[in-house]
Amino acid sequence: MKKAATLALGILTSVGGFFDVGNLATAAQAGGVFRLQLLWPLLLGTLLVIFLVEMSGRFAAVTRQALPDAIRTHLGFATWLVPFLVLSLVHFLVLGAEIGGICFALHLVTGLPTPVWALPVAALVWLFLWRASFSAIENSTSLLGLLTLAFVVAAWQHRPPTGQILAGMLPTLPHHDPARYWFIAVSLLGAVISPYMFYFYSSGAVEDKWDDSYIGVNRGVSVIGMGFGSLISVGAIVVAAVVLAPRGIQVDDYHQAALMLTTAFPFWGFVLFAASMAIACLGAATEVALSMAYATAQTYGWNWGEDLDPREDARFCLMYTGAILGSALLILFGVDPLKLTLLTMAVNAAVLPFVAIPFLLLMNDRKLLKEHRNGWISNTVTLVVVVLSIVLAIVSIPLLIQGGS
Amino acid sequence: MKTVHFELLLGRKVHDSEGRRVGRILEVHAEPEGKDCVVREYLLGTAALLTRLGISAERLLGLPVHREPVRVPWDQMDLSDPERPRLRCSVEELTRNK
Amino acid sequence: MWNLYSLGLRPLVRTALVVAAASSLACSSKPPKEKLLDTAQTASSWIATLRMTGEQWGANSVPTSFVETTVKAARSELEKEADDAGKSKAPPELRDPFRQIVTEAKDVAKRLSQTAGENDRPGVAREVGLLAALQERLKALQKQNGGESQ
Amino acid sequence: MPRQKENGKGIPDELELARDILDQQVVDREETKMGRVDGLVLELREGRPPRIDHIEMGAVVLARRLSPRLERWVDGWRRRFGVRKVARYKAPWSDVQELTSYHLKLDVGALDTPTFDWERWLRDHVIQHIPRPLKGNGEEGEKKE
Repeated sequence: MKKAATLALGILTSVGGFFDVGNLATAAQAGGVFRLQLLWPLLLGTLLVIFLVEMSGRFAAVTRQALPDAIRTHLGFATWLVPFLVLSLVHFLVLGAEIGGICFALHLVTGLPTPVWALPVAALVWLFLWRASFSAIENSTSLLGLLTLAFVVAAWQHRPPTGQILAGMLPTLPHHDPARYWFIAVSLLGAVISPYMFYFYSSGAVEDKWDDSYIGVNRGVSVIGMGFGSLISVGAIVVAAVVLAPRGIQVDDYHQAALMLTTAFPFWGFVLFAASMAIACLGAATEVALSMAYATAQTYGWNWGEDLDPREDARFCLMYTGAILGSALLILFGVDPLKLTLLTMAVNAAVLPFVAIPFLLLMNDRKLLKEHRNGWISNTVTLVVVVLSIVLAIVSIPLLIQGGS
Repeated sequence: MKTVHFELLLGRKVHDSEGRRVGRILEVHAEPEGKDCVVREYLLGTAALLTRLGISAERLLGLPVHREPVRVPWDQMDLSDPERPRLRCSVEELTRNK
Repeated sequence: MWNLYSLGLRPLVRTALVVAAASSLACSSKPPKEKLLDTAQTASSWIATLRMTGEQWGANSVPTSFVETTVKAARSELEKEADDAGKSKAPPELRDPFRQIVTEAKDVAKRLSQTAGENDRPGVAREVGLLAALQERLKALQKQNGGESQ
Repeated sequence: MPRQKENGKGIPDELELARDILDQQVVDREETKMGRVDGLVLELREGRPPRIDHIEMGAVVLARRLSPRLERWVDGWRRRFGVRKVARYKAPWSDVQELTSYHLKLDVGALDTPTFDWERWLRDHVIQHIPRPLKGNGEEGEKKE
């Protein structure tokens, strides 16, 4: 009974939790410029992320260890240090992008400039983490996150051309702007396979005290949850392709993306866009802030847990407090939220080797996982991620310089 | 009391009595003995790393690699200078004794 | 300090960085004309945005404050593009008409914001019409100069 | 869940120092997380195998693993601004109560050790001044909105 509830809740969590500012921004860009041609990186990313999320959950269930914890324990401090520092920096940027997303949504509704909202939003995110328990955070943002299904409904209402959707699912070479095409493709992948998700998911599994019996639940959550989340991204691409592209609008600024839902839902579309953006970003912001605190606390072995009284894990709480405040400063000082998001998503893709390689090593540890270690299918997929991520890391740096500008 | 920091020993290159390179110390095997925990042998070389990671190249990549780490019994390892660990014998003697 | 990277990953990382740096150098500079056509594409997208914003305001789908902030964002972008065009070494038959269109678009945008603020529906509809005309002119200009318009 | 049969003390019969002990999560009697095994000191004995003398914890120990210069730098920083009285917390091997694949349990109370100096300082100087959250009072009821 409890398992069924967990499964239902887990699916909700990933539906609401999967879609964040990165998915929104990259989908809007992809649809606006290349219509349905860039559906394939999304699908490829979804397939890979399903496997990786399933692995991080299985690992946590069998070993009672979250990923950062296990990486330091089993691969050693010196090996973990560089990925840890790089990923922390990336997560800092992601957090800034999510907070920027909430600020922009508030700007849409109120008309006040985006930077004005940086500190109030930071306070809101912090208060949420400070006062609520882990499950309260997870459940509330996920339920509200269902609002993002508006993109799927809008896509449906526009009756998109099925043939083109199917064609977009196969990789093709761009007809124009190759640098931009590959930049967006890489960003889409980076947005789907966000490294913070694995830390968050595995730490969450430890917080929820998963054990071997959760392996099945975990599989269901990863497949259905990530699949559903990806559906929302597909919806966003379709909407951008049908609404923005024919009008010649490409998304260089969130104001342009804000028009996406207005044709499907006259009057409500605008509010719906702002609300789903705010909620999706709020959910993701709490997850990223927690992930940063989890990773740091686990790296140094501090006491951690979102359900503990902050007096018992002062360092953990101050870690997310500092992260939220610091990244809100980016927005306060006027960094453009969309540019920050797109840059961050490409960087996300570039740092994937730091995520994928430890996965490959840990998931094959026979002493830790015994019969639950990876089979050849999971290993092949992880190897694909490793190779792909190394290629992406090499490719995305020049693309960052050219396509990003 | 003569002590050595294990975390600093890890990864050090070991030479044998004739000055030839044997490999890096990548794992140390120990056993509890009464109240104590004592070192039995030092594991050298990349294969020792795979032992430490609990995986085999065969499983991971499908390569038929069966390399065994170089095992040095505790009494054959000279740690009097922890920066330059040395064997008390040659590599050949080490493998012959097994 | 020894770690996993000592396994020979260091040369790999170095090669990767060199390849990345080389490939970014190799294809980073575009001729001025191409560059300006890229700028024109962005400008065209902003004019289209203004037009749709005006249309949606007319249909009661977006609030007046959104029109105002979008116009503000669009105007600062168009300003930047006019500047870029001014500095560009692209042929004058592309550069000069482009600057003209962008400058006009900026003025129309300003009036769009004003008329929406005054709740002047016919006024907004008129500006939307002007934006559509500007869009067509820009498209034609792009086509003449071998630019792509999607 | 220890991997092998135990010798009464909760320590497996076979150990690999790098894999099983170094970098392992350290918990106290109550299983409060108190840090990690940042260093491990062996005693070399004449004619007998080396034995584990104690484990070390502290930022300085970690810094030493990267470079001696970093160690001096961290230690200088600690002396000037640090809350911790001693740089290295040394726990003798005899304090180790249990060793599993996910933690190393010491027979101590975390709050009595220098590893909790920072935690205690932050609690008294920062956390105490911020209004208390709703959670964590042992009640589960208030979780959902």
